[in-house]
Formats: sequence, structure tokens, C-alpha cells
Amino acid sequence: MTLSAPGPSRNLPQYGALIAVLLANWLLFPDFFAIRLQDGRLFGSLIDVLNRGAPVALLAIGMTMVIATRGVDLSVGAVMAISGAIAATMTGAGWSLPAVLAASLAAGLLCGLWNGLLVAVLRIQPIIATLILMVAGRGIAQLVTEGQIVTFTSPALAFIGSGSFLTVPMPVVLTIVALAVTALLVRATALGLMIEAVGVNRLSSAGAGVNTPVVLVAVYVWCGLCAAVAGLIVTADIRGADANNAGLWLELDAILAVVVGGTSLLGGRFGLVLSVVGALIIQAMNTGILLSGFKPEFNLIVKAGVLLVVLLLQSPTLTLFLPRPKGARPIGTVKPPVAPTSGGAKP
Amino acid sequence: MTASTAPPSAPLLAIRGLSKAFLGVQALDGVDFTLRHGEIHALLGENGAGKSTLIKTLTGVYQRDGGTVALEGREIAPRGVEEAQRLHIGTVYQEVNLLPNLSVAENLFLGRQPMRWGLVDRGAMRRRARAVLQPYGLSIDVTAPLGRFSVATQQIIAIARAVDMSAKVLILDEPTASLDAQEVAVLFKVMRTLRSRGIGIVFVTHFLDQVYEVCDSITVLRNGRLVGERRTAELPRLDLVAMMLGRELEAAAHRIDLGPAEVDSRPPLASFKGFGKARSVEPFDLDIRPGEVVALAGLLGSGRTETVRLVFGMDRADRGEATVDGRTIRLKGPRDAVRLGFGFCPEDRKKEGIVGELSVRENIILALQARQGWLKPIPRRRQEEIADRFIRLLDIRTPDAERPIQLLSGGNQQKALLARWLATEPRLLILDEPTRGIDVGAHAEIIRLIERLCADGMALLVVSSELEEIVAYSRRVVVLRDRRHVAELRGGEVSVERIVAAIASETPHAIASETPATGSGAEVRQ
Amino acid sequence: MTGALQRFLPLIVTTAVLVVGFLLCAAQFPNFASWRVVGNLLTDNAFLGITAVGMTFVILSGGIDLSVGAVIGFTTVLLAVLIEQGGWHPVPAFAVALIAAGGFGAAMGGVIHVFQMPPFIVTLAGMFIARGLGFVLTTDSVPINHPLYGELNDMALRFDFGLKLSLPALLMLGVVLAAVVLAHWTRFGANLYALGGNRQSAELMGVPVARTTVAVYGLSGLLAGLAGIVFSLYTGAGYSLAATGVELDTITAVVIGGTQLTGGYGYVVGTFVGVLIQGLIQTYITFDGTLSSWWTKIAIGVLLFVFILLQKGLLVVWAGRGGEPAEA
Amino acid sequence: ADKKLVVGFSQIGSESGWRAAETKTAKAEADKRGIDLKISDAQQKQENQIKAVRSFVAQGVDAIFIAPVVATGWDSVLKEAKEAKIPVVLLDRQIETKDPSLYMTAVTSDTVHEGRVAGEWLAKQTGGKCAVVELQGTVGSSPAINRKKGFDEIVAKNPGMKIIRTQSGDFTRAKGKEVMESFIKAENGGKGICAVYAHNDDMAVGAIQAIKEAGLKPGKDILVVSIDGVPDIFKAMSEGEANATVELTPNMAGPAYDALIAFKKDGKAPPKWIQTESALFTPDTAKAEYERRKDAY
Ligand SMILES: Nc1ncnc2c1ncn2[C@@H]1O[C@H](COP(=O)(O)OP(=O)(O)OP(=O)(O)O)[C@@H](O)[C@H]1O
Ligand SMILES: Nc1ncnc2c1ncn2[C@@H]1O[C@H](COP(=O)(O)OP(=O)(O)OP(=O)(O)O)[C@@H](O)[C@H]1O
Ligand SMILES: [Mg+2]
Ligand SMILES: [Mg+2]
Repeated sequence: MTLSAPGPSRNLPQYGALIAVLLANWLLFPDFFAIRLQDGRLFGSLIDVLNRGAPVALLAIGMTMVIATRGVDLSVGAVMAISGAIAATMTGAGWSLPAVLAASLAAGLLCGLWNGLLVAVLRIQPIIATLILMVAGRGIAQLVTEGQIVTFTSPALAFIGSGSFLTVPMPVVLTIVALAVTALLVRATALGLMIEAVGVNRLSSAGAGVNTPVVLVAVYVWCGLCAAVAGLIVTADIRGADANNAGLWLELDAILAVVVGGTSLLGGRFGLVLSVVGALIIQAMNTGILLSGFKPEFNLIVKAGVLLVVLLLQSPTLTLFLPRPKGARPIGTVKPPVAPTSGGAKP
Repeated sequence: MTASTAPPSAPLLAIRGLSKAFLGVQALDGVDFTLRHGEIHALLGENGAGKSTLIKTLTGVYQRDGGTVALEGREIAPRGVEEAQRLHIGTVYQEVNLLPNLSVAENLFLGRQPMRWGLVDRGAMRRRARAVLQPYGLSIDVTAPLGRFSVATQQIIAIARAVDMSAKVLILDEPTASLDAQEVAVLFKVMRTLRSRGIGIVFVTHFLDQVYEVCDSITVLRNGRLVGERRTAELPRLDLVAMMLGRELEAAAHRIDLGPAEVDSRPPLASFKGFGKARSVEPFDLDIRPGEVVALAGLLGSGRTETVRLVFGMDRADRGEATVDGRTIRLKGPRDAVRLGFGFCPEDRKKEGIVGELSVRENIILALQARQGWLKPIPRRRQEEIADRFIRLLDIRTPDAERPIQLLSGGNQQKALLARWLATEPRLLILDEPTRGIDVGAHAEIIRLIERLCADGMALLVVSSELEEIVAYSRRVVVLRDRRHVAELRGGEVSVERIVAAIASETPHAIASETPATGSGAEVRQ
Repeated sequence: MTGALQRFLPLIVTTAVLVVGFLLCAAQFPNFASWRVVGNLLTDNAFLGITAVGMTFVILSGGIDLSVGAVIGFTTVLLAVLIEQGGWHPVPAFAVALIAAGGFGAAMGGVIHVFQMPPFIVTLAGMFIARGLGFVLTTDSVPINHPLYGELNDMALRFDFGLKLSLPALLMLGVVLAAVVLAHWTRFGANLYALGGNRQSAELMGVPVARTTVAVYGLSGLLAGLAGIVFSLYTGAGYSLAATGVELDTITAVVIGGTQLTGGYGYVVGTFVGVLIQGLIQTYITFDGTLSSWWTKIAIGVLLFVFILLQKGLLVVWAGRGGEPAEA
Repeated sequence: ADKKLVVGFSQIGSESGWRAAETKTAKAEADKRGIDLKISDAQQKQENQIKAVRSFVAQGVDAIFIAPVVATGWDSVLKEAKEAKIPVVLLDRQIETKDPSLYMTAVTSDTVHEGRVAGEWLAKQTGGKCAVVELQGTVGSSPAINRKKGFDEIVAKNPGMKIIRTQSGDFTRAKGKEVMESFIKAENGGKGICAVYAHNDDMAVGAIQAIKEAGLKPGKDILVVSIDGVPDIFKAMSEGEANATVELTPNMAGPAYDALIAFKKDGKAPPKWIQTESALFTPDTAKAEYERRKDAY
């Protein structure tokens, strides 16, 4: 139900971490907060953080809800590649922008549907169910582009990646729109409650009359759509579909963003805004590493170090003094038994 | 009743000033408790009084905020269950806390497996497991995963494990909640034997009869505070109830007026013909009319739970037909049942009932919301109203409606589940063991509530192992045996004796000897 | 013993899938049904198998370890640097690598337990750190020229009928055997299953949760270290980018082998079969030899899907409705 | 009649357009010569390549081509091929081994040399005075290491040349663009940058976009030099947005087939190294080169 986890104190670690990383960037690079207008578009390192963070933020929005149902979607990177490949190839073949967008989004939707059906109907464990598309999906994307980087010149499609709306870069605009639409969809309806209920206890939810398969499929479909939009953005940004590399390993970043945002991998409560904040923390860190002039060999270690600190700040052990139910060991860490025990054979 | 061994000078277990607070709740506030050698000591109190918390704090599951615990005069402060076990304190916590994925034998000997040449001696473990279960008359395949067995069998296994481990202190938190009379009798026999060996037993229950049957003394808690300790013999029942509730209980549930006989002539709300499922329940006929309570009675594993699961569509019937309001319907799942106005409180509330991390409010409105569909959200204000109404109506002990339900005491979780269905104003409410783990005060309230609901025209289908309770509120009792509906008692025929006779007819009852069924998650009883 | 049959059913089904798959391949390619292919299957997947055993334990306990691939990479680099640049003899270098890898895993286990952080994230950070440490040591790929490496590589058990078991293959078989004993004949093994069955219940039954958690991640790290040694034998080099993505391969193998990702259910032997199934898919694709890069990916995905469907289908057919393991 | 030659080719993957073109050319050239080519795609993993070589041996092919993902770690598997008397040809990358007899020949360019060619062009163009930002390939990959090494040699010779920033762009356009964006911001809006040296063309193309979006003119305000010679960089050069590229030909298999056929026919062992040319291209020929190449990719 909640857009972000209830109570301001619970969100403190995330916002605190974002501010800390931004401040660290500022110390490394004094012009970090400088923003100017360039060709009618905001320009500056801070804008880069938002702009470059947009794809992961989009993925994180979809991923948040998947994770809230106690699932995970490893295929988002591949779905990005597919949607981008379709967009670039169709644009190259002369299709109009609306047709291109519709086809790309439809591809994302189909991918989500496939994942959702595997999870909800065939009951394959999510990590494996989506692994199938993670592997095969990139192949499909490469099949579309035949392994090449398919470039296009259409300014209309490129606008999605590098255009701006009221001086705000389009990727940022799209992310905000996606966030708003998603938030509306789960908060103004009872979907959010049902997602959380299914994530915490699928059996109980089904017993209370919740249509668990539909909730699960819906969540994966939405995740697929978000990934398709992210794929459009990266493709439009470089004016070409790089099926081999688009979205490569971004699923891990997205999961990381969600977890940094405080949503538990065990499902249940989720915070959309916080996941986006998580994505921004990660991107701010990446941008900071680029600005710092460290040798690239150290990137991973710096990243891991900062991450651990951010996550430690959220650790139940360290935040016992904050009112969050996770603090009450051991009940908070329980997962319901999943054994084929009495009554367990049926959903 | 006196212990047969001479009491040594220091008490076996002396708890002084024990305190434990959770966020927003002082669960224990300076509680004293004394357990003597060779004594069975009842620990009583309403739902949420702090009994389970006392036990968990004592055994190191929770770290205490204050107070001392002395075992035979020596101070102890176990930092975990493992340590408590090493001090010879064996515990069965509330709700079965064994591991469904391990075999029975592994559950019994987890952490203390017999070893040979540095490796676990599985043969010896199996043999010893059979021996440990033998006093309980349980002859089951100890290599089968525990999850295959019914809650009752699991409970007995948990008890057997704790008994086998506790050389000094045995703690049982509501062990009898899911046991039937025969099994309780067996348990009591074991407890008396242990007492005669000088072992001290802490016994938590909501069944006052059982308290008076086996306990030597009683300690009562209320709202985390000690109310007092008495010898059982010196404490009349009514005084005990008053100690627990802090007020007098209205005259105990009486046999209610069953209403005009015309009920039978009303058209049934729901009717099932030849309904059944292979390897689950034999086909049965069942009519339920508005305003009546139909009870299902039978031994553990007789098929009551499976019957109601079929009626609610949790399991899918593979034969027979169901009609509601005269129209044939197909129950493809709980959603269909909910749409027809059915409600179902399952037996295993932790696994199939509560949604642990969600708040009490969300748990209460979940079914109502599910029926309305996701597009029509219940406004937050309305949700709060509903939640508050039921929290008051059912006296659910929670600081507020926003508390995650998993932090409530067991009995209060059960009440919240009841509230979930009442909020949907169901036409047929199915309750599987509704009063399990519920305290005397709430017990009386729930029975009164059942009466009132029926008066309003709701139909109820209740599974209960407490025959007095069944007799108190139902005018029709279906008796099951071996997964078959064997008898139906109506109106005046309904009495404890008749039910027992129906259960016992033909085959004499043999105490729990279960074997896992082949090829199905359920089990057969032999 | 129908009870036992039912318990081992997933294992039997997985093995049946492997055998059927092998026979199908053999029917299609004349050279497939040879001892050489079998030997290759074992040798080529040795490091994967060893890693997957550790992963099985972690998953059985209800956790996950994403750092294994990176630990393998790091181990190969550490060995190369110690032996080639430090002039060490390989044997003490092996010891140091094993200790480092095991200690690294145990440290992650400690963090997971003490700070109650999700294993997924802690081990993901561990993956970054291990890869990063490898880069810091050297970004080059360093050949290891010590004569012992050559000798170890030539070591093999040859059978008269034509099967050749190389040292890595033997090591893997040994590890699998030891793991079976560890899982089913020690208290540690029982504690693992208990932890994965339900952490809270396990704690209430007196399972030493802290110790077990640290130990299982330590063990996973140790086995990843051993896999790193095998990998460095296999390639005769150290390279910081070695074994990327192996974590996903191992998790897939574990799950194909019938272990529940939610913990508590599964067998080490199943994992071993899962590794072989994956190896079989690879070998099939190589034998085919007509697939482009993208068709290779699609084929791997489709075959994975088919294997999982086969498994589910067989379970349903053989066990009836009740046999399907619960899934969350 | 001769039996058709069967060649097993263990390809790295298709991580870049260049790599896909190499595979495509290998197929086309095989068809031309009537060779049966079996390609195994290793998905960027050495272990998969080793598996592939093993299974080629098991299948009994006539020759094995390897485009090795790393320089090290081939000795033991190549020994098996040698025992099975199957000649091995390395394509586009060398390996490190103590025993050169393990392979018949290597058809490669010299990646260190490529870096040198790029550096020399830049030094000449700027009179040896230039603040360069460098977009590295994937950390640890051999072309990244070598192309950096070659370029660094030239920088060391020219005191006026300096690499002011260097970061990994993972050989991709998207990362190239992102890294270039930060470089521009970090270097005073790009005013401090004289040229960008990218380890491959894809990153250069990304960098060009970043430069444009920062309001600067690629090819003029900031010089762009890169390596590979894929069609898109020729297009950029013809539009004046890039300045130079060092070609790495995707036709590695052709010379390898010829060497193999000659070897099979009269046992003539080819030279140990068949070096392909590392030609430098500049905007003046870009248009024609683009037309010539765009179909090969
Ligand atoms: N882990 C916890 N975190 C927060 N509050 C808790 C926790 N465990 C128990 N409580 C609260 O402490 C109080 C006492 O609970 P406890 O479980 O001890 O009651 P009980 O006497 O055992 O009740 P019942 O008869 O229903 O089992 C309740 O208000 C409950 O909500
Ligand atoms: N569909 C099912 N799948 C697996 N187990 C089931 C199923 N339905 C019921 N069970 C379990 O099998 C046991 C026997 O069920 P049954 O309905 O026969 O018992 P019961 O008469 O309700 O007795 P109890 O008091 O044990 O519930 C129950 O404890 C229940 O938990
Ligand atoms: Mg209790
Ligand atoms: Mg029942």
C-alpha cells in the first residue's frame, strides 16, 4: 500500500546515503553541483547523475514490485536489449515513431508475460524462470540486429535519449513519469496491498481470495514494460542498438538499487521512491568514480566499499534504535516454512 | 497432589523481577516465578499476557531487560536455546517449531545425534527415535519428513523431543492446543511420570480442565505483570478466571436456544452432493442452511480439515457437485468461494492464515479488498474504521492497528483472522479449530459471537476438537471417521456422548499411529 | 520403501533427464557416445562442479553466494602472482589461496549474520571486492610455468576401456563424495538443512545459527578457492577476469539438480547431475557447430527451459499431484 | 575427389560489431573455398573455448581455429590437439606459451603496434603537444592492455603529450559516452582536452555524441582517434567528427584458410606469424572506405 516505507525515520539511511555520496563527489570535484543551460538543456554533473541513473531507476521501479512478491527478474537487461534492437531496426526500416514505440513496448510486455507465466503458472522459481530469458533474450536481441550495432538517424527516436522537455533531459522526464504512473497504479488501487500480501505469504493471500497468479503476472509484465522503456532510452541515447552490451549486468544494479532502497529480498513491503533513490545512490557513486580520476582497476573496490557502508547503515543490528519492525529478532527474520507439509501441496 | 521426591532446599527454577520490553509493548514487567522439583506448574493468562515471552526470555531466545533467573540456586543467563538445552531445560514453544524438511528422527536428535567414528550413526538414530516415540503410542516411519504428518503428530514429536532432552526442566507452551482427548491423556501420563522423577514442568494452556487435572500450582500473568501464585487445590475455578481476566466472567457458555425448528425447512444456502476427492475425502453430502451451525466432529486426521478445504475450494473436488442458492457452481479456488460469500479461517494460521509482515489493519481488510477487486480500493479511513471496530469487538490486544500481525500473540492473531472474514459479512463462514489457543475470556466471546452471527442469518461450518463447545452452539453435527462422513446428529440428538459414540462405533480407537501416505501430501491413518 | 522413493524422486528424475539427454545427443552425433566425451565432460566441468558443491550448501542453508566466480578469478591471480612473481612453490601457494578464499567467505558469513544483511547483497559486494582485488594484483593474464603444473596436468587415472579421469575430474569426484558425507552424516550437515528449513525454528531448536552461517560461507569460499586452483591448473595461468558469470552457472546447476532456492531441500548429488546436464548442453552445441552467437544463446535458454519442463513433467507424472515440491 | 576440409572455429563471442564481422567473414571465406566451418561461440568465456577445442578434438576435425579470449592458459588443451595431430591456427590474438609448436601459425595484427600508430598520428598532428583523455577497453582484456601500452610508448617519447584522464569504457558506446561526459565536466567543460584516444571505434562514437551534447565540435575542438575501422567511424570521419582510425581487418580467417590449404596440400608449414596490416585512415578517404565496408559488416 505504501509508496515508501512508513515513517520518515525509516527512510533516513537512504536519503542520508545519497546526500553523503553527493557531498563526497563535491569534495572530489568542486564543480559537482554547477548547473548551466546548454542548447536549452540542463547540463552539469548532477544532471548526469539523474540522466545516467534513469535506466537503472526505471528497471528498479519494475524490479521493486517483482521483489515485493518475493521474486526477482534477471531478464531485464536482456529485455532492454530486445526493445532497443527492435526500435533501432524498425526505425532503420522506415517505420514511424509511434509504431516503433508500440512494437518495443509490446516486446517488453510479451517478455514480462512469459516470465510471469513461468513463475505464476508453471511455478518455476523466479531466479531460474527469468534466467532463461536472460540468456535467450540477449540472443533474440542479437538475432534482430544480427550481432551488429544498428544505428539510426531519426531525430524523433533520438529525442527520447538526448532531447529535453522544459530543459529537463528526456530520460529523467520518462523516469519521473514512470514513477508517477506506477505509484498511482499501486497506491490509488489495492494492487500495492495485494503485491505485498502475495510477497509475504502466497498461501494466505490466496486463501483470502487474492488472485495470486494475476498479481504475479501483472508484476512481471510491468517490470518488462519498464525494462523496455529503459532499453529505448539507452538505444536512443547512443543512436544505435548495441544488442551485445545494452543493459548488460544492469539487472544486478537494479536489484542492488531496490535493496539499497530498503525493500527486502524476502518480499513484502516495498518503497518505489526509495528504490529510485537507491538507483541514484549507485549512479552518484559511478559518476563520482569517473570524476575522481582513480585508476579503473579500483572501480569495483571503491564501489563495493561504498555499498557496504550504505547497507550497513540500514542493517537492523545497527538501527535497532530506530522504530522498524525488522529490529525485533528473531520474528522479523522469519520466513514462513515452505515445506510440502500438511496443506502445503496446494497453493 | 504432591511430588514423590523430597524437595531440596533451593527451588528448581527461581525467576525474580524478569522484564522484557518490545517496541511499544512492555511484555514482561518484573515477573516472579518459582518452579519446584517434581512439580507441574501452570502458567496462565489471557492472550498476550506474556506467557510465551516469559518462556522465550527464560530460555535465551530473547535477551532480558532485567531480573534474575536461578537454576537450583545458581544464576543462569542462557544466550540462546542451545545453551538452555545444555542446562537441561527442554522447551516446546508455542506453535510447532520443528523443521518440516527434516525427517522425524533428525528433528528429534538435531544437535545431539548419536555419533560413531565421528559420523552421525543414522541407524542408531532411527532406533532411538522409535524408542523415544514409543511411550506416546506413535509408531510412524521416523525417516519420513516431518512435514508429512499432521499438526497433532508434529506436536507430539516436539513434546517427545523436549521430554527426551530435559533432565531438569520441561517447558510446554500450549502443547495440547491441537491434541485430542486421547492424546492429551497420553501426554499427561508422561508428564506425571516425569514429575515423579523430580523434573519440574511449566505448562501453558487455555484449557482450565487440564489445569485442574494435572497441575500442582498456578501462576497467573496479566498484561505482563504477575498476578499471583496459588496451589491448584486452593484456587476455585471462578477465582482463577477472575485472576486471569481481572474481572468476573459471565456465567460460562450455556447450551443456547436452538431457535425455531423451521430452520430445517428453509432452502439450503449451499448444498454438496457426492462431493469428494480421490485420496482425500470420500464423497459426502452436506447441506448448510442460513442461520445454522453445522459442526464437523471426528478424531485427528479423520478428514474434517480436508472436508472444509474442499467446501472452500482450497483443494479442488474431483467428483460430485455443489449448489449455492439452488444454482450449480464450480469451485475452482478460494476466489470463487469468496465471491459466493464464503469465508474460511484455516487451521494452520501461521502458514495459511496471517500475512505476517502486514499490519493488523491490512490483514483484517484483505479478504474484503480481494472480493472488491484491486480496482476499488477501500479508502484508508474506512479501513481504519473497520479495523478499529473489530479490534474492539473481538478485544484484539495490540497497541494499534498498524502493528505487523506477526508480533501479536498467537491467540490475538487468531482473532484478527476471524475479523478478516467477519469484515466481509460472509453468508457461510467456515472455521477450522477457531478457538485453538484462545483464552477463556475470548473463548466465551467467540462462542457468543457465533450465536449472534447465526441469529443474523449467517451459516457456519465449524471444525472443532472440543466437543463441549460443539454441543454448545451447533444443532447439527456431522461425524467423520477415516475420511468418511459416518453419522449426522440433529437437534436433540446432539450431545457429547452421542458424538463420542458415533466416533467410536465399529472400530475401536487406536492412538495416533500415522504413516505418510504414498504419493500424496496428506496422510492416512491406520 | 515408497517413502524413500518419493524423497529421492527429484534426484532420480534429474538423473533420468541427463541419461535421456545423453542418449539423444549420441543418436544425433556418431562421435558423441565415446569415453573421451565423458572424460571431457568431467574434466571441463570440474571447477564448476566443485564450486557448485559449495553453492549447494549455501543454498541449502537458505542463502546464496554470488562471489564464487570472482573468488575463482582472484585465486588464479593470487597463485600466478605468488608462483611467478613471488617465486613460491605451488604447494604453499595453494595453501595460502585456500586460506584466503575460505577466510573471505567466512567474513561474508560473519557480516551476513552479525548485521543481518541479505546474503544476495553481501555476496554481491564480495564479488566486486574479489574481482577488484584481482585487478589490483594485476590486470594482465599471467602464465604459470612451474614444472609442478605440468606434472599435475599430466596426472590422470586411465581405465582400460578408454576413460581418462584427469586430476581436476578426480578432485571434483572426491569433493562430491566428501560433500555427501558432510551433508548427511555430520551434525553440520543436519544444521544446514535445519537452517534452510526455517531459520526461526532452527534457532528455537538450538541450532548454532551464527557458527553455521559463518561456516557455510567459509566452506563455499574454500571450495571456490579449490575451484580456482583447479581452474589455474586447467588453464595454466592466472587472470583476473577468469570465471566471470560462473556464479549464475553454478546456481543454475544447483537448481536444475533439484535444490530449492529457498533452502532446506536438495541433494549434493543432484547438483553434480545438474552440472553434467549443463555441460551436456554445452557439448551438444559445440558438436552441432552451426549456431551463431545469438542462436547459441537462444538454444541454451530453450534447452534450459526444456530440461526444467521435463523435470516438472516427470515429477507430476510419477508422483501425482502431491509430489510437486512447494515453491515460494 | 578430396574430402571437404572440416575446420572448427572457437570464436570468443559477438561482443562487438567487429567481432560479428570477423565471424561473418570467416563464414564467407570458408564458403568461397568449399570448407566446412563449424563455429562454436564461447560467450566470452575461456572455459567455453577450452571445452570447444576439446570437443573439436573429439569430433576429429581437420583443423582448429581459435580466437583466444586471453593470451594464457592454452598449453594443456593445445597439447591434446597436437597429440591428435590437428593443426591449430590462432586468429586475431596471440597466445603466450613456452612451446610454439603447439600451434601452426597465428594470423593477427599487432595490437601494441596499433596503439603506437594511433599515438604517432596524434603526436604528428598536434606537434607533440596534447592533453589526451583515454577511453580504455574492458579492464584486463588484452587489446585494452596492449593498445594502452603502444600509445603510452609514444606519449613517453613526447614530453608535450600527456594523458590527463583515463577510464574504462568497456568497449561500448554507452559507456564511452558516459565516461566522456564526465571527462568533459572534470576538465573544465572540455576546454582542457585536446584529444580523445579510444581503444575502439564504438567508444569513440559514444564520445563524439558526448562532445556534441556539451556544445563542442568533435574533430575540431577535441580530436578523436580510435582503433578498429568499423563503418560507423568512417561515417563520422566523413562528417568531420572523427580524425583517424587504425584498421584491424575482420578478415583473419581468409589468410588462415590459405595457409591451411597449402599445408594440407604439400605439407608446407606457413610462417609462425601472418601479420595483418594496421593501416591508418583519415577523413580524406573516409567516404569511399565507408561505402566499401558497410556491407562487409
Ligand atoms: N517479538 C515481538 N515483538 C514485539 N512484540 C511482541 C513480540 N513477541 C510478543 N510481543 C508482544 O508481547 C505481548 C505478550 O505476548 P506473548 O506472546 O508472550 O503472549 P501470550 O501470553 O503467550 O499469549 P497467547 O496466549 O495468545 O499465546 C503481546 O502484546 C505481543 O504482541
Ligand atoms: N490438501 C492437503 N494437503 C496436505 N495436507 C493436508 C491437506 N488437507 C489436510 N491436510 C493435513 O492432513 C491432516 C489430516 O487432515 P484431516 O482433514 O484428515 O484432519 P482433521 O480431521 O481436520 O484433523 P486435524 O485436527 O488434524 O486437522 C491435517 O492435519 C491437515 O493439516
Ligand atoms: Mg503464547
Ligand atoms: Mg483439522
